[in-house]
Amino acid sequence: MKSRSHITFVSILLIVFIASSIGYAAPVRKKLAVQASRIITIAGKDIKNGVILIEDGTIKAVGADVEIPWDAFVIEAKNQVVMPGFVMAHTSSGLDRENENMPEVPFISTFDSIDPISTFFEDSLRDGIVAMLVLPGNNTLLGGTGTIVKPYGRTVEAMLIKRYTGLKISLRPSGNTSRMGHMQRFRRYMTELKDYLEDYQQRKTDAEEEKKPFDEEIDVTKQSMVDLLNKKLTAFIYCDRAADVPKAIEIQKTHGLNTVLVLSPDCYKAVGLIAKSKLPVVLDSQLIIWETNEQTNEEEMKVIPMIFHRAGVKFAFQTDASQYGRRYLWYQAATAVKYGMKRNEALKSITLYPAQFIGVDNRLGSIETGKEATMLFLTGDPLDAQSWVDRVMIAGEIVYERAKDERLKKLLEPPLEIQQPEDTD
Amino acid sequence: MRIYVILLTFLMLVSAFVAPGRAEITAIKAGKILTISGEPITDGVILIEDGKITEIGTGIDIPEGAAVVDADKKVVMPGIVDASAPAPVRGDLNEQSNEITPTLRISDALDPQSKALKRIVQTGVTTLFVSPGRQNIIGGLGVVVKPTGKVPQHMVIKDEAALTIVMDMDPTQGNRIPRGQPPVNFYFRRPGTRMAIIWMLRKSFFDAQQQTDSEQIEDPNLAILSSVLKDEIPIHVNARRAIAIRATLKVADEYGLKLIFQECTEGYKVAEQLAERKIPVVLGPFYYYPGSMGQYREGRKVNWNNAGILAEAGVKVALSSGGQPGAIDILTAATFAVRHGMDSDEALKAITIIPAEILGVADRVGSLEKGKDADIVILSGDPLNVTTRVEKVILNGKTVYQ
Amino acid sequence: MKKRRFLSFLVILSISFCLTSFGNEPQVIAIRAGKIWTVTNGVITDGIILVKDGKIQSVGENVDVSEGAKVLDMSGKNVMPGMIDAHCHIGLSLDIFSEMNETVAAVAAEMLILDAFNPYSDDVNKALRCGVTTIMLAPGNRNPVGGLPAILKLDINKANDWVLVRAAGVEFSVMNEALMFDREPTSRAGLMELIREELDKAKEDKDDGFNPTRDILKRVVVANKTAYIWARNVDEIASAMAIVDEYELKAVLVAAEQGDEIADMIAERNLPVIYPPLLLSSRDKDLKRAGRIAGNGVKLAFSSLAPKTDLCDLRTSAVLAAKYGLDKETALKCLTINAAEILGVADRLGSISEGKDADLVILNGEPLQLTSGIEMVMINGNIVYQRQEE
Amino acid sequence: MKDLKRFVVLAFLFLPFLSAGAQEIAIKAGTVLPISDAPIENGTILIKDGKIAALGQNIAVDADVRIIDANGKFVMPGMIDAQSRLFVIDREFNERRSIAAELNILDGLDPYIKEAPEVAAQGVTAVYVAPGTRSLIGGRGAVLKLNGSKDVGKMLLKSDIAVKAAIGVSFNNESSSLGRLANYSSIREALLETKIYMHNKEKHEREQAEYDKKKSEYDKKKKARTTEKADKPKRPARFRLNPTREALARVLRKEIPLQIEAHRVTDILNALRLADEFDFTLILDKCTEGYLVAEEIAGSKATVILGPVTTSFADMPRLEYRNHDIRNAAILSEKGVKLALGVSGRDGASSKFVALAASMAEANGMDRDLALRAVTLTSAEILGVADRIGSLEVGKDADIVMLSGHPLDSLSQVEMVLIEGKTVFERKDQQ
Repeated sequence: MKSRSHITFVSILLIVFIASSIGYAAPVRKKLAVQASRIITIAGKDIKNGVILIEDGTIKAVGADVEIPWDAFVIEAKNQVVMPGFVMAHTSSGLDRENENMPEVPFISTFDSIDPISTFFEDSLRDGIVAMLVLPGNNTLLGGTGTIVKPYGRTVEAMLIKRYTGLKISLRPSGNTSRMGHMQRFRRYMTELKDYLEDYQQRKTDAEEEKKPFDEEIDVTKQSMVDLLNKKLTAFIYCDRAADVPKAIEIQKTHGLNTVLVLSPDCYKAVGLIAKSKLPVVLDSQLIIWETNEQTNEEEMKVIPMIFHRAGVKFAFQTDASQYGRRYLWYQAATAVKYGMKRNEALKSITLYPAQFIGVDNRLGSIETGKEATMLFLTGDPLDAQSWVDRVMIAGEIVYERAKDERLKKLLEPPLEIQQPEDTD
Repeated sequence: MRIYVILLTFLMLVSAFVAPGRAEITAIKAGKILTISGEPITDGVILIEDGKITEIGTGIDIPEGAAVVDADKKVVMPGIVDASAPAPVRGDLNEQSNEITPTLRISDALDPQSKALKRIVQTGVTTLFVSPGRQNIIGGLGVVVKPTGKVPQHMVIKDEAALTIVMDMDPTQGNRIPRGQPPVNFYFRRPGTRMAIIWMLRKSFFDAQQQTDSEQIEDPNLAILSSVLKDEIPIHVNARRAIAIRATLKVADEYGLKLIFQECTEGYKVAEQLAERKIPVVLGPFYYYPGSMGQYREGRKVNWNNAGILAEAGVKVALSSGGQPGAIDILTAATFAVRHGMDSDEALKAITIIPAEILGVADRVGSLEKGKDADIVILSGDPLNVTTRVEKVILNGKTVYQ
Repeated sequence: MKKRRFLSFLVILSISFCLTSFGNEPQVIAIRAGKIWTVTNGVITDGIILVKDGKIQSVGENVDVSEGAKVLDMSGKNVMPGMIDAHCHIGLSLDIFSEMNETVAAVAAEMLILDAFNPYSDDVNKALRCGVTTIMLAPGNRNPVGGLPAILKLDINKANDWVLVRAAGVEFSVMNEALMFDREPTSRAGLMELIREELDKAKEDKDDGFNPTRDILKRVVVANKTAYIWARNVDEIASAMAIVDEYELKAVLVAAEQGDEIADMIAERNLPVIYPPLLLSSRDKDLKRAGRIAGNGVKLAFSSLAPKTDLCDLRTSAVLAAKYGLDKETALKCLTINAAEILGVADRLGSISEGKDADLVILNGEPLQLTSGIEMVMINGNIVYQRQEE
Repeated sequence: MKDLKRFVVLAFLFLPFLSAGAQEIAIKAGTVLPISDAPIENGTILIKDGKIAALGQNIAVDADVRIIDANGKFVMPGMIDAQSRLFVIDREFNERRSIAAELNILDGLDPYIKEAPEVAAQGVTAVYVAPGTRSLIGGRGAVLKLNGSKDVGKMLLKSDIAVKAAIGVSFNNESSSLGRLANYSSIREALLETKIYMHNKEKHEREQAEYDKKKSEYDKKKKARTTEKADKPKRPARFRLNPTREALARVLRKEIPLQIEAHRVTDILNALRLADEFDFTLILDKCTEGYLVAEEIAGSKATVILGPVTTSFADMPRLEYRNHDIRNAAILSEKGVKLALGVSGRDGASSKFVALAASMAEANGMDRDLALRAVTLTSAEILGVADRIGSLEVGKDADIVMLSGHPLDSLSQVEMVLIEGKTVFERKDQQ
């Protein structure tokens, strides 16, 4: 008898131990209050020594003189800066392969190939990114639909914010086809789609005429394109050269799509057209390109965010994990501020604007009452190179703490002191 | 015909001596001057005449008629020295017909029109070291240049500045049949493994030693190697992994060589040995993870705070853009080094005076002192801040970018 | 009786003698032309050129024409000296670029390009139709030390002395085209080192047995023969100048297109430049370079680098250069006297003046007008091309 | 050192696009070369709303008209390069599908390139660009105006000028006679299939018309309930439009010409044979060895766009130019062939050498007026845009070039270029 109770006692202990060691953060509390020396709300002005009241994951109140209810758990952020989490409007990393090799595959989705344990998501969380739209790459004409995920969660379902959100169209000719061939393939696909829809409609009206039950579904491979035409999906059109921008705008007008332009650095030449079209823009990760001035034979630096900023175009930044500075969104914003962009505009283009572009600005992008309590606790000003992301809170729950970041420790501390002379690594 | 040539050279010499008119003085009034060699000066003045700094300090009266550069809300620092910059050379950097090419002088191949030069000036770099490629075991003689001048001769400050030796696996690639010859067992290039590399290095130094002892040297290659043995020319060793660094140290101890390590990605593992031997290190760009599959397969273990650890251990550390064109500008490299743990003063020294000392041109560049070249960078704020912009670059007294 | 027969025999002999001599001794030709472009002393309107034994005897307004002379009436036409293509590779082989470069060995100093020349190829007739009378046949730019060029006159099937100079100096190349990934110099630094090595060996003059390369390079280093150096960009021209200064060579820059960036330094060393054909470039910036180089006092000559561009476009280069900034007189000089001086044959060619070879081109318009067609071409007094009215 | 008397700087005046009401302009010129008829000494041209309003010796010009003084100068219509690569991105030339008539060069254009102003500065106001020769039938070309706008729509004068095909063109200098024959037969096959396609299409339209008639009767009866379900007319299957066949059908219906690039004599004769068999309007492109078969070409109704007048314009000397003769233009034009001259240079910027090509043709025997016409009016007629450009006639676009000397005089400089009345280039002369 005693032994059985003994076993049960040990197993309970074991379960408790496993639960806490997995590192599940403290259970989600109903009421929270965040006290910070500076709150960057993005929506309004910065608040000095402000308080944010959070109730089951959504922000109840923000302000300097908000009094904290007695039962709220207080999170201290005395000498830290609190700001909304960064949002990435377009990325193709985090997938095992960026795109299919058949040109027209609008029916596939990145949801099926997001790899939760990829270091890309771990790095994004460490760098303060809280939501990203993962879309296929630029090598297929109709790449497929995208998914919005947060970089936290052990399965794709846990990471999910919005499943079926964007459709990727790339105007860069893949393989050895020319631009003419590429555009012709797009036009042919659209005419075939229109013919198919007409036939479908025709069959539907025939069936109604004869009052026969009509249960034919739209062909699954064409469903995403139909949603695109009915504005249920947003088209993300990648322009490889400045000459592609007028084509993208023409596609947007003829088929009446909600469109976001994903631009390569060369597209700064078409900034006038883009400004007139009032379409949202996602810039390439390379923010500075060099052009040779033909007359003076000098090298001129073209700062692309400034060109778009002066033309009054709202844009979001992208990152490139392989390049040194350009893997951080705050570095991209800082580069734009370096060449003259206003600070809060730059901060908006890494928080509020991308959230608006991918349609999650009802929950993310700024610290306002009613929005989801997703925020970063920074050690200093976001654009200062020496400040680190100390903690990340998603929906009221602290999901990342720098103190507990093993990989970061290993990367910054020197190796263990005891070092055998004949190191055989 | 011969008289005509002599007359011509005489004419040219005369025209060089006549000073081009009275050299007008430029004065820079700056909010903050980071002299690097001394304490930073607030609200100081720098006087420049004939390409050199004549006066620096506070309370210096500006002679009338001097062109005044107003930088009072700005920060002024000496021109940046990049100890391994993207080479302004067209075509291949390596003489691949042979693995040991000490006599190769990269200064013959400098391209004054190269776009990389015009761009690197705009990031604040005013002196750079150009080394031969990384495909040969002994690559050849590098050169210290300034990114100005119409013809390579005008660019060169110090020729034959250092001998480049590569201790990583790069020399084992590129083996192929020479043109027009039947395939023989030894192709164009012999080393297939690290052992072969070290053997060939030892053999060349051994031959050089024999030659120096026997006093008569015909082979020009061995002549260079013997002057290296006599420490007249420093050696730049490109080594990334700890195993390569240790192998080089062994060879260096055998022949008493004066070394400087380039790139040194895993330098943090051997920080003590480097500090003991007082070997300076030029760090290339740091990697987040092994950047490419090649680096991953090579088993390279990366530490972001490489610069900080080496500096703490007392090694003379210089930061550089690492020879990849367009990868990173050097001020960003210094900013990230400080972010990952290096002390900010060390970082500023690591891009100015330390590389100048390593390259042996500290008498002319590297800090703002009297008598040094007037290479000055004017920035909109603290150099180690990403939102600071390079406003103006002055090279040899002339403004080259604003 | 016998005496009289003997006397008549003598008379017949002398008449036949003068007839034959008269026959083979080219009689005096007088060319009356509307405009004579003498290049060295201006334009003579309605002048006469007297040609005797293939040489120009006299040229001027009122030259007395001896009665026996054959008069060519070209009154409405223009006459200019025969054009000289300072650098081309015609008549080598139909597989256009194979013959020009010895690609296996980097140093091919003893390659005589004349051996590869096919005098009966139709390139030669095409050249005559375009008014080009003399060419410098040269190897290509794929070898650091390329070989020995030759200066030829194109009246091949008539005269026997059509080879003016069998080996006119040595051809070097410091261009990137001379680098190959599987041959000795694979980098620019290696290329310069190789050239210096070869020139040092030639200078040392250690006669260790038969070494043709050293003997040929000795001509350039010691005997001051011309070194033709291919160099296109600024860094290549700078390397070429470095070698010229170091070994005090008498050098000519070949295809120095970007020479205008450092034209003052080229002028300082008074290096002449053989300019590449202007039709190879199409941007305004590049078309103005020839004008700037010549404007800085550098002696310029045009080349067609045929068959890269058509031989008839030697004149087009001059016209284009004149259109984009080169003054007309210098443009005409670049086609004639400048090229002759650079190639060292100015004593015989390059202008219409007494004593020079009678290489003349008769056009139905001004030389620097592309619309003027070529009526007749004469070399050493013989008409080698005449335009039939088809 | 002879200093340069006049250092000519080509300062490019890029006037903003005058969208305001185009104000009237009058040009008083030394000699006007209208190309369509005899030159007019000190004539005046009146321009209104971008069109030529009046042209002649003494035109009344009222006060508020902007006068451009061009006396002592020549005024002529803008030149046209009928074989240009301007604006075309290089990739567009390696589309390798064999029959791709539905492709349109407009998709492959990059209006942001920097060479266009330099070409306009030499008096070339319009260029014809067409797909490359890697595919047998490459697609449709278009004529663009160099009015400096960055929008392809505004630059486009007329699209679908011709369907571009190529017979026997070697690819990097290798070509076999069998290969050339295969080209000819596959183009012929494509045209035959197009005929069948047109036939099927007409059949389908007839059936559709019948069905519609029957359907409307059936509906009327259905409303009057005098019929039952059985005899409901059956709808014909949907006819799938094939864009390639559609484009070739327009050729067979003679709406647009077929432009065949042929260099060798056999290929030219094959092209002429195709034209006879299928009775389409043929434009012979390049036609390098045309002078050997000048009579046959003159006999047929084909027009010719002659290739590079000198081989120096093309990049590497090609197999096809082996028996290239510079007198080709002269011989063909003497035989009465309708001939346009194209530069077909190695890159976009070499379209500026159009005047050079014309003067070279004249040097080798072509009549001066015919040579000038070949780069203006004849070129426009062959490309089917003669109603808008090509000559100075009332009602045509005001694309006008003002030169210091006669256009074919090689040393004359272009002083000013107008496109539709707007100044695109004006030469700043620096004394």
